[in-house]
Amino acid sequence: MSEQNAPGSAMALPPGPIPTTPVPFESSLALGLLTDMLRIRRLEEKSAELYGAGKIRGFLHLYIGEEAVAAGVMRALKPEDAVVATYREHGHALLRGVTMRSIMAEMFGKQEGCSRGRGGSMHLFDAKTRFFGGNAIVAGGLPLSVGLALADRLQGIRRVTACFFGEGAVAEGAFHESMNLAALWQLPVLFCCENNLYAMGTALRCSESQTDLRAKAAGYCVPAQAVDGMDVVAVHQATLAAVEVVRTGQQPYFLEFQTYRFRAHSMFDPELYRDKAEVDRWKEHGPIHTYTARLKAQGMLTEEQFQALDAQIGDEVDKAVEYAENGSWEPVANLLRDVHTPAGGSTA
Amino acid sequence: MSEQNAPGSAMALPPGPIPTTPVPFESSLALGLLTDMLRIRRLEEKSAELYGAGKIRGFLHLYIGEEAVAAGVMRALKPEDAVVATYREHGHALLRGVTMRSIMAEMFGKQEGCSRGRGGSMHLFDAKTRFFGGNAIVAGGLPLSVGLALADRLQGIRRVTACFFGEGAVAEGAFHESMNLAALWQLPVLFCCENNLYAMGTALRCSESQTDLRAKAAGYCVPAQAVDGMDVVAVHQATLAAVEVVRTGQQPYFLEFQTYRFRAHSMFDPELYRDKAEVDRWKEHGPIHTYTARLKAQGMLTEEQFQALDAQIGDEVDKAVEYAENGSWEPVANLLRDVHTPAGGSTA
Amino acid sequence: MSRTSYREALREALREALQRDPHVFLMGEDVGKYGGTYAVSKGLLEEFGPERIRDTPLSELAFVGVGIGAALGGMRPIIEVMTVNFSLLALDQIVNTAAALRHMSGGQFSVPLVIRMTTGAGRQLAAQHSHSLEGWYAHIPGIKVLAPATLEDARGMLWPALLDPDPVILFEHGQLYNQEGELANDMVVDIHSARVRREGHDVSLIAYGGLLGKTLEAAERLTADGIDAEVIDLRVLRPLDDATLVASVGKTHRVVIVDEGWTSGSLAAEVMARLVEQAFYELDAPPARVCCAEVPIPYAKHLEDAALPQVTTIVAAARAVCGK
Amino acid sequence: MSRTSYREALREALREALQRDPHVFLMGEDVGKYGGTYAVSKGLLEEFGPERIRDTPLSELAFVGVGIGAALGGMRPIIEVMTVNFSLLALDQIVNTAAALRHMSGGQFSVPLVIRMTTGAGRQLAAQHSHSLEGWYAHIPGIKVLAPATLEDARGMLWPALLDPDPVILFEHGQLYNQEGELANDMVVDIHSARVRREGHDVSLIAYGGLLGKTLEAAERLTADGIDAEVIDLRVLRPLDDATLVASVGKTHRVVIVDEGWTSGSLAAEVMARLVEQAFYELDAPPARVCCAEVPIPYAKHLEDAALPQVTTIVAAARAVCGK
Ligand SMILES: Cc1ncc(C[n+]2csc(CCOP(=O)(O)OP(=O)(O)O)c2C)c(N)n1
Ligand SMILES: Cc1ncc(C[n+]2csc(CCOP(=O)(O)OP(=O)(O)O)c2C)c(N)n1
Ligand SMILES: [Mg+2]
Ligand SMILES: [Mg+2]
Repeated sequence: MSEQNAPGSAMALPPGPIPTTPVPFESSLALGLLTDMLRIRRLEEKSAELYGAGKIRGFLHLYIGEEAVAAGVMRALKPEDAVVATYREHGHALLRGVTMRSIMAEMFGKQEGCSRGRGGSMHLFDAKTRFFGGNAIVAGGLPLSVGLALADRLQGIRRVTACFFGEGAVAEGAFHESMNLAALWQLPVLFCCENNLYAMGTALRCSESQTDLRAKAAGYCVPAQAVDGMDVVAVHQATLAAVEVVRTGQQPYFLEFQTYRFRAHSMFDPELYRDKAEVDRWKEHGPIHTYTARLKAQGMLTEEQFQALDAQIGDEVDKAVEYAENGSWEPVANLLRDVHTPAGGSTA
Repeated sequence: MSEQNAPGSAMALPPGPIPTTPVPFESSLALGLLTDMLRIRRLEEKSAELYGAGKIRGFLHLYIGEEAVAAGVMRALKPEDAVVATYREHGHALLRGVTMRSIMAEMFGKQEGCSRGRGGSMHLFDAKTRFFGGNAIVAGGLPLSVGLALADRLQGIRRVTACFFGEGAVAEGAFHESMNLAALWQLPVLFCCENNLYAMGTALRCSESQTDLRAKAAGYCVPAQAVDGMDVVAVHQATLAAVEVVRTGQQPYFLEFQTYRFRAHSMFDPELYRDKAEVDRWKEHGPIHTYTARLKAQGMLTEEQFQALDAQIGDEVDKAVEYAENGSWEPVANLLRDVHTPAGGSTA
Repeated sequence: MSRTSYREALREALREALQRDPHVFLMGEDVGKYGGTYAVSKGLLEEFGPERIRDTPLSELAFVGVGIGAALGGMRPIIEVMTVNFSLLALDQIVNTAAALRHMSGGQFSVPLVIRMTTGAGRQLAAQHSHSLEGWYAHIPGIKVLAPATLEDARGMLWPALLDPDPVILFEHGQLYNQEGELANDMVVDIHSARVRREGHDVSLIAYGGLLGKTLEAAERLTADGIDAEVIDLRVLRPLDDATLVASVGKTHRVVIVDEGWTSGSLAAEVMARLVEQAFYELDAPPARVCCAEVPIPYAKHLEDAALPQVTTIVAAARAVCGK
Repeated sequence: MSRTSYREALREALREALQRDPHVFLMGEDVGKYGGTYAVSKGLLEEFGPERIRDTPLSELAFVGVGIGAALGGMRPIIEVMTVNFSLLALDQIVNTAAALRHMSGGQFSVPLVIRMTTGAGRQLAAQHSHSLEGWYAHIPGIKVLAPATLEDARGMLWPALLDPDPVILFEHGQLYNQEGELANDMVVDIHSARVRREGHDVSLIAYGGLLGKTLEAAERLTADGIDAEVIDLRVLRPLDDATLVASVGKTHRVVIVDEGWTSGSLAAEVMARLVEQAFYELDAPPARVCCAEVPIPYAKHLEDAALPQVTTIVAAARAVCGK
């Protein structure tokens, strides 16, 4: 009891050994995954900087350290599938196909932003890529994803809805109710639990009596698998298999990605709840450098190529910032726009 | 899918064979359990009649068929323990020690009622016996019971809190959140799930993807057991064992009582969702007549004794009705009384 | 014209919507096999099957959220929440998602969702089944709130609500289901205006939902006092139709607002605020309101009656406002 | 007197309560190891231990309900709900249980529970973290609602709230936490009265919580227009202290109500309704209100600013009411 609530940090161990096996993907996929992760990383590093400079405001939740999850999952989905994410969704939005510049513009609050500056970091949306946000209510996206899958079922469309949420969300009633509905009605939802061990300052063992999250899925007869979320290869392979089950079986599936955020919960977090040593331990498993090492080891990537890629991404980031800087403020006269849908339908 | 939602009734089978083994209790307990069940039955039969006569109004949910659960559980608790129940709680209130006449007066809306006529059938309360209601929000009592147990823990009092709820409540987020908290903090809550197979017209297989409710408990590392809820002996024995674990181990426990309501959900229910044949099949397992038969078979009860007991209870019911009839209406001037606690504390 | 009940009118509206648009489906607790808690959807399961008349487990938060998701996915869901009290479990999805989504997505996603729920007291259901929280819903930008008080509106409001691209909440007062009367066969109603249900010159009585009937009755009784009351049915609780209200008060110069919500923070307060903002100099007397006493509704009938607006209390308030 | 911040004042109040009464404990998401989302409870875990500074999983409905149960069981829980938006998840327990329990049990069970939560906008947190729903809570019989706007109230309201035998909700505006000033060491505040924060004769400006500061600033600016404004801090949103409001309006004959809630159905509407009910003939001009625009709060700063009451809009409203 008091042990569970005791102050001090959990020395939570990384999920397994650092992967060193060859990357079993052909080159374009293998390098694509690297590109994906690196784009998130550089976008967010810049965002943190811009937050410090006051260009980005509100709450900013960085995904740094967890990039392998979004990268590995997103490439297992098809364009017609739907994605629902949380407030820690820059990476998901980006890899789903939202442009970096419209994400950056959104965080600047400019009307060129993907949500016209209405949403900010926590509310990225994109109708074109079926990216349904950007939800800042923990577990709030879960029912939504079940509903999207239900709409597909009722319309006879065979698509997948992927729903991302943190392990903290598992404690919410909405998680339980949503899992049950998806399972009861056998709807094609891919539940992607990003278990980064903490919900703000609350370690998993302080939020769940059963820390093996697959046991939750079992309570609803939903198949489940735990995956090393620091290894983009493992993530991608597990997701491909799970998506196959969801798509062809038209049923839910639960994936637990064991991962870690290297940065604070948000820009306001003093990180009192975990040791630097723990963070460092996890950083050894960093999804980008371990993956880069593997690609190099098997001769799929040279340092020069990496530098070129990184420079290219750096360029994309710079352009995004420039775009955001040059963006415009929506006229105040538009304040009430889009509270309701104008006659004649969407303005998007 | 469509199968799960198909109209027509579930031919849900009774939990096992009709028990015929000797009752392994000494006479006072054995007959006490019979008395308990019969008191509920007769009280409720009369209530149904009085509802028809317009004396009782609002929603009235009868427990008829399920009496073995309240009887078997209540005698496993101590006076200092706490009980939290639902809107189907006449039996629980009665066996917890609330007088039949104050229950009847409550249903009449008289100020002699256990809740001064404020609550009616769904909101029976009794501070003296630590009977915390009477909650008409499905699953609404679950967090309350965890809180009562937490209060005990924080005050160093070793008591048990028993919480009753239907299997329909298991689908609610409140169930999940409460189980998790009780398990996480290892609080002495006895979760008593009265699985009567239906939530209004919704069969368990239409409300839960996993119909083995013990799997839910497993999702929180809470020990669980399924019990034949039509057999008061099984209920009492299982509860004694579970209460022992809860009390000495200071931890939660989940009991699933498989039972059946013989009557409609409430007085408004046309019972479109189940066959008469199914009801009849369950009636063969009726907790009172099967138990009576066992007692008689082993010579612990004669038909004369049964008749005498029944007559005595009939008398108690008549007196309760008379008391309720003779009760008084709280003056309308008191309408706002007890919205807030008056200075100087409780008025009870 | 044909004879029908409020319940049947609602059912006809559901049937019509299900027939007209294959994207419409009804979802909620016991809407199917049980036939609907208040028997509104009785028979629809047999007619439209379990995919479109979808029974849900007890999980208000999720199934309202599922409705939002289904709306995003191209469907036109009608969600039934049994009772407004239970809708509190789903408020997060309604306020934080349904109402906000279009705006916070910069206009990309609309949520064409209809939520129906029973509201109100008067049936001795006590504190957890008797609230009137319409005023709360009417506070939320991004949604519309309807309160059908007549057979016409019970029959006619659903379809325009479904055509609306944004969330619409429909409140059915529990005491109206059995109300019977004649209904025109091809009537059409709007979902934006208040309606004068009785013309009068001396005082405006503004009511909605379950209390329209008592208010009309009060108006009849007031004739005995020589008071000719105008009765306005708000119908649409958000956005309020100020013009109709102001016009009436401009004529009568006196007003009583009747509302089953608790007095403090009631919708009646909002109506009063708008009238003093927009028609202050038209008022010949302070506006008055007749609301629910500030008490969780008690079970005992005489206490419940005392808590709720009644014909007598409406009459008394109108008399007072008219100085009689 | 000593220099402190609103945050520190709240923390001192918590510390004092935890020291004075062993039945007091604090429970909520990240109140312990994280140090509190807004750092209010920082250091308390080390001082009082994990049993009394209790981190909860993300489960607002249950942990508020657990608070109710613990209150019934003899404790004096203080529940922190991070943000008013998240409290929607717990409303069922608050409305259907905490507020109703004493009444529906016929006076047998009181629920001595204090719930604290952050409210309000102004920090670019967008639509799901910026609402002001104090007015909703102020609608519920059976609870009390407090809005500390000053260091004194931040420091002083908690203890009387804990002494109250019924549920009390305390709203802390997110923009106040960093507010600094001098605080008397032995001050005592009540939790039943509104307070005149600035005396004036020409117009009453009624505000509370996060907008008191802007309203006082507006009052200063109004002197340039020759308008001498009285500023009233509601402090207690339920029950409202009508006497203080009526007395002020009886003096100034003009009133502007400032409220961060959305206009329609705002607490401001209720204040306005009471004033016209009780002081209609004292009013020399229609009362006015300055509220939040009816929009889920947008992220972009210029839009958020435009949505919220500002010193300029308060000044403009006051001028208009004064005919200047
Ligand atoms: C319903 C609700 N409660 C509380 C919060 C505040 N909050 C924001 S993020 C967070 C932690 C969530 O943790 P987790 O689900 O593990 O996701 P992570 O942040 O680790 O990605 C909390 C408590 C919220 N946004 N919504
Ligand atoms: C939150 C909530 N939703 C819906 C209802 C309406 N309702 C009352 S009882 C009931 C069925 C509950 O079934 P179960 O939990 O199995 O208990 P049982 O009635 O079978 O004893 C429903 C849906 C309610 N009271 N509360
Ligand atoms: Mg996490
Ligand atoms: Mg049941």
